[in-house]
Amino acid sequence: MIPVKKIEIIVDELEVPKVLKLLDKAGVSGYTVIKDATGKGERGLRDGDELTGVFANSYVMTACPSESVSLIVESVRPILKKHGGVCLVSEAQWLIH
Amino acid sequence: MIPVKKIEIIVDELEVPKVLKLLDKAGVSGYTVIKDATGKGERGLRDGDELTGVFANSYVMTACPSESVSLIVESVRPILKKHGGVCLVSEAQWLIH
Amino acid sequence: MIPVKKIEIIVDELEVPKVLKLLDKAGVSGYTVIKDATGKGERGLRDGDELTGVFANSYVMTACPSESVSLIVESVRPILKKHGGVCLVSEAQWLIH
Amino acid sequence: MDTILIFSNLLNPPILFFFLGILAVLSKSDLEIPSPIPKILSLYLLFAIGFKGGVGIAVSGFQTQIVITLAAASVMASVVPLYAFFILRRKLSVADAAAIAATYGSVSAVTFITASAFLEKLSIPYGGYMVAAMALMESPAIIVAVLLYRLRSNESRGVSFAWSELWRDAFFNGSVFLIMGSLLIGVLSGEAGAKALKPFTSDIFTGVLCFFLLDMGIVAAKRLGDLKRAGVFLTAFAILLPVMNAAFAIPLAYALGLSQGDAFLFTILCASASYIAVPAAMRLSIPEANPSLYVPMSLAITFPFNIIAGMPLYLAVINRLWS
Amino acid sequence: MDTILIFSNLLNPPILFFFLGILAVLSKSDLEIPSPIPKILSLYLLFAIGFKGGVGIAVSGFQTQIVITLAAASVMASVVPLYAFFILRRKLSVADAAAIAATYGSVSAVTFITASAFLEKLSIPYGGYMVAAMALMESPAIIVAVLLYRLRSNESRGVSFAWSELWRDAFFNGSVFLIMGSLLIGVLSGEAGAKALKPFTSDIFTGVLCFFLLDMGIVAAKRLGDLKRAGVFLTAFAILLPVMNAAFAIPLAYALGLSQGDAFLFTILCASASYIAVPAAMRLSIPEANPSLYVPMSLAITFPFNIIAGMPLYLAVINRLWS
Amino acid sequence: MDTILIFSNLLNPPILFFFLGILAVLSKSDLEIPSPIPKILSLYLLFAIGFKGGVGIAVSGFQTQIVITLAAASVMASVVPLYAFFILRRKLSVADAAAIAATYGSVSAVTFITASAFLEKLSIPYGGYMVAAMALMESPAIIVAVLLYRLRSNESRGVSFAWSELWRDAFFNGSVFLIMGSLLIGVLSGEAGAKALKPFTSDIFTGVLCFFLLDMGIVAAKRLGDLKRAGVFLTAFAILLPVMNAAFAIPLAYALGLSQGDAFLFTILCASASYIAVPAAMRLSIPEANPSLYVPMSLAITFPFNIIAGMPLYLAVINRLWS
Ligand SMILES: Nc1ncnc2c1ncn2[C@@H]1O[C@H](COP(=O)(O)O)[C@@H](O)[C@H]1O
Ligand SMILES: Nc1ncnc2c1ncn2[C@@H]1O[C@H](COP(=O)(O)O)[C@@H](O)[C@H]1O
Ligand SMILES: Nc1ncnc2c1ncn2[C@@H]1O[C@H](COP(=O)(O)O)[C@@H](O)[C@H]1O
Ligand code: NA
Ligand code: NA
Ligand code: NA
Repeated sequence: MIPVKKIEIIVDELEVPKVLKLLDKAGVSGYTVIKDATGKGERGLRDGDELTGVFANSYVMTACPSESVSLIVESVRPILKKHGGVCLVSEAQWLIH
Repeated sequence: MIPVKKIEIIVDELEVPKVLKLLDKAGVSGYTVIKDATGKGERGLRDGDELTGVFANSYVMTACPSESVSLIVESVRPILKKHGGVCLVSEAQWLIH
Repeated sequence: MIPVKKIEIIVDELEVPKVLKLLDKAGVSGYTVIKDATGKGERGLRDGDELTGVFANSYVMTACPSESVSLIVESVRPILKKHGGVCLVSEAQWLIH
Repeated sequence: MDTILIFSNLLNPPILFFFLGILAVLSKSDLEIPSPIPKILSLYLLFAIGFKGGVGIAVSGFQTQIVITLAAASVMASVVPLYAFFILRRKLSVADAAAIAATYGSVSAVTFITASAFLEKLSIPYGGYMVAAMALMESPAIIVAVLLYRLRSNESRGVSFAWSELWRDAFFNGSVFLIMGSLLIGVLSGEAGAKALKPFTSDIFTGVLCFFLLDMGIVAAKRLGDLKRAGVFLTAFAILLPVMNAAFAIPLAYALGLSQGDAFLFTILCASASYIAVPAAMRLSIPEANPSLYVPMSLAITFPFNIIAGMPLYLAVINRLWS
Repeated sequence: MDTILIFSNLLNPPILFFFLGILAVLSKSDLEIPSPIPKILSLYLLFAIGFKGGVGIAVSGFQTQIVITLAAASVMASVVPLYAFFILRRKLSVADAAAIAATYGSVSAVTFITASAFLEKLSIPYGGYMVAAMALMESPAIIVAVLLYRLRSNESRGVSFAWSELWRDAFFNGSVFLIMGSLLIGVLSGEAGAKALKPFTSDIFTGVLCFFLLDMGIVAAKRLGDLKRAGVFLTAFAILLPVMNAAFAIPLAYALGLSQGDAFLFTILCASASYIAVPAAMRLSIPEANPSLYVPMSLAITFPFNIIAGMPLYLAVINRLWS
Repeated sequence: MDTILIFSNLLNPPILFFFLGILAVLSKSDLEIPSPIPKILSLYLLFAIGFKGGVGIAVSGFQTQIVITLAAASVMASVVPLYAFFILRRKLSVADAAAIAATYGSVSAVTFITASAFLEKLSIPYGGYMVAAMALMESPAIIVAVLLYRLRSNESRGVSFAWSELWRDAFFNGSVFLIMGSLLIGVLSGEAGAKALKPFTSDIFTGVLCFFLLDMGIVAAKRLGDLKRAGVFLTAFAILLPVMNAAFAIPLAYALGLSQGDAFLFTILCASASYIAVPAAMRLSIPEANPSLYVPMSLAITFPFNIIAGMPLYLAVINRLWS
């Protein structure tokens, strides 16, 4: 098991492709996406119950070495600024298989 | 980045509106919900494969300042007592955008 | 609130029943599953957009005492080795209700 | 005659698809209908059966026969949970007894739908208002069971309790609401509306039912394992209580002068057990009750028993009595 | 005549199901259509209406009338957001004014569909190319509104801006694309194709529409609360602007010599407000605009107003004028 | 004649919707069919085609012709993966060669369905038992490929291996199970059952197929990018192997005395490549194989090739040979 940083990003579904591209650029080894997260924040309720799911979020998670965190965080920041969303960073241990 | 507490609550889908109301009351800045979590716990298997999805859980997450934790945790406790569920609290860093 | 370890496993949907059996064997008190996680890793893109959802992951989470971690982690390892996937361990506080 | 009934029933595509679902689980096939498809199929069935029932009422007009039938339905739906509760109390906790009593006092829409498809296959007519009877029978048992639970249980003392929530859950839960609403719309829009909706509500109905029963088979078979926990007493109960209910319902229907088709549907309603509205209400009002008892009982025993053996049995008795 | 129109409309199953959805929320029923079912129902409706429109064009052939109608549609779709913007600017920020202007300049496919079902019920003919007019009217208002926003807003300065993305979102967003594509396929496959698809695109259409409007009712009722935030000005706007648009559209349709059915659909298009294509585009191009203003306005006021009061009103006026 | 075939095929709504799906991706439209809708559409298609096939058998009765056809189908499904494997081994690892061999030895239900819709459009009759042939051809290639892999690969040594799991996955995977089950139910319920289900299984079938092919187009176009990785060898293989398989299948069908319709379906089955059953089995039994090779090959090359160029080509040859 090696120590890693877990980065969790919650963002408008529509922005997910951009976020994933940034993660790829930052050289992460992988990521996981859970679509259909709903929520509430500065920009109000996003309960996705609109007829077309236009206002739904997605949850993106990546485990990466702590060196990559600032690069990722800085590249994601402008997206969060423009479209809202949340980015959390925490500690974890990764099981190397 | 500022340190926050991440509160994760897994609870019967039906109880989610109540939990969200409590979070709102506790003054959190936002929350995220992932519907359709299944699981197993004290009250047995909840695999949501019933015809009507009656026995499904939801996953609720909020990032909040550590001062709010005890207020939230105490207000959520009675719901968990009555209907089951899990509440976990952990550390994270929030990217301020 | 008692300190626990949070184990997160992201693995091919198909392998989830095996993982859950292992968790049961390891004597965890419960677990939560979120189906329909997509992602990218060593084995390439798994975006589940195939016609049949054949290439989708699931997210499995369990909170357990730190004593159980190594047992769980070791029993899950061979599955991750063969079919890919990720296992993260982190710290949390569990609200006892 | 009876053998013909049994065969005619067993070779009906919906029943066959139910078996196919069971077989899928037994043979460990990975066949499954992903959520939320089962839910939308069940909404469709409620929508269609409600609407068709309403059109039926609009066409036939209101008659005293209707009022009598609806009254009888309400009475049966309130009495069954009462006596079921006292039988169950011999072996079970108050919470479990109440929840199972609610299950058997309430009704199963899909059993009703399968039964009416059975009648249609045999060209036996029935009244559209039987749908109203069904909708009416969903809620009383829930109220009765919760009352019993609150009167008899120590656990429930002191816990705050929201009657308004119970009421809402009994009478305004999604399935009761949709069926009643569709029935009303059927009444209001009458034959003109029926014509526009017929391809959707009638023509493709059997096909959708097959799909839904395929899923019911899968879910029922998965629940079979839980039955070990239920034990012999509850397994026997899940077959004998429906038969007993039918044994009360048939003479009552006869005394009230129902037609054969109506009597059959009335009987199947009394004999059927809920697995949608009741679990939804119970987890709210009697959370102490164990769902891995009442759900598999109704889904994995009573439901298959009714649609496989019960339907031809009840109809054979009715045919004898009425002829 | 007019009373008959109103009743004929109100007793139409789709409208009744819309009310049922509203009622479900008001009575706190837990009835809901789980996602992604509403999305697939809406894709179905776009698919069916597009295809039928295309077949209509294939059958009637291309005529100058079509070109004139499509030109008028494009003009209205570009002019409405302009004058709407300047009305709205009196009270609102540039971003909100632009987003609401786009909402009312663009169109609602479901309003159009409900209107054409209304015509069919009254046996009033209309041209298949009206579907093309609808598809054509979805995008211009988005472009106009974003232009206005970029010219007038300080916030938008300096922010990098992808015209290609806006273009794509205006003309290639899922719903515009599907309806245009299905229309084209309808034209190409003509009557032979229509025959093979009729049970799917026509026969079950009304039923699916009922289901979708049930969900629209639920969603609209949930949004009603947001209207407090909108205030009197925007609430009045959400009713008066459609009427105003209709008041421009009817004489224009008359001057251009459209048939009664076509004029009615043209009017309802001008009067309708988007709640699918526009929100999707706005959150991308004008993210500062507040969706809890423009979404409930179009969904919870304008849509019900149009299908309940607007349709019989506009048709009554057209009937007078044309006769 | 051949040009007519090609045009008649290209203007068929299902094929046109496949193109529309591709176009949606190329034009960067955000059109998508949200999961799990594609899965339920594919379950519907399997259900309907299986049931109709079963009814076809019930109507025609069992004949020696059927036995011969099914035997030929099984043989082809076992031989194709063998020779495909040895061709592929020249360039690929054992795991990849085995997985691709399984892909091309097995069949594509949607190709079959599109082909039978094509026959119906041209009023060419075919036997219901061809559905049984299709179901029978899904599994053998999986078994053969896994055997080859285990005999030839070093990687697989020592790894514990569950034959029962492979068996189950080959013969009881969801799609094989549903099609076989529906076929059986079709046989059992015969014409009476067929009448009740016709609106669901036949009337709306083409419409659902259009929707599904729209999604296939979207998914196939998204996979096009992966083909760079596949390279020239595999791209050529994905077109030439189907043609080769057809070149074996047509004379065989002729020798066995199949009718033109049956021969055509037999040919398209041999030429088609799996993208549902095989990937599901491979990720279990040969997890080392790279899905971004075998999935896009079958989905983005072979499938479109077969339904666009292959179908008219094979039919033209058959028409010549039989006349
Ligand atoms: N404090 C929070 N905790 C958890 N999730 C949040 C929080 N704030 C915002 N979110 C999520 O991020 C999304 C966008 O947030 P915002 O940009 O603040 O509107 C919301 O819809 C929520 O899903
Ligand atoms: N130890 C655990 N780890 C993760 N999730 C749990 C755990 N225990 C319970 N859960 C989740 O919480 C739900 C309700 O738990 P319970 O009240 O214990 O039945 C379960 O269905 C699980 O989804
Ligand atoms: N660094 C990572 N962070 C988060 N999720 C990951 C990461 N690497 C892999 N995954 C997830 O685990 C799945 C299987 O990973 P792999 O075995 O590396 O292909 C991927 O599809 C992702 O969903
Ligand atoms: Na009952
Ligand atoms: Na408009
Ligand atoms: Na093949």
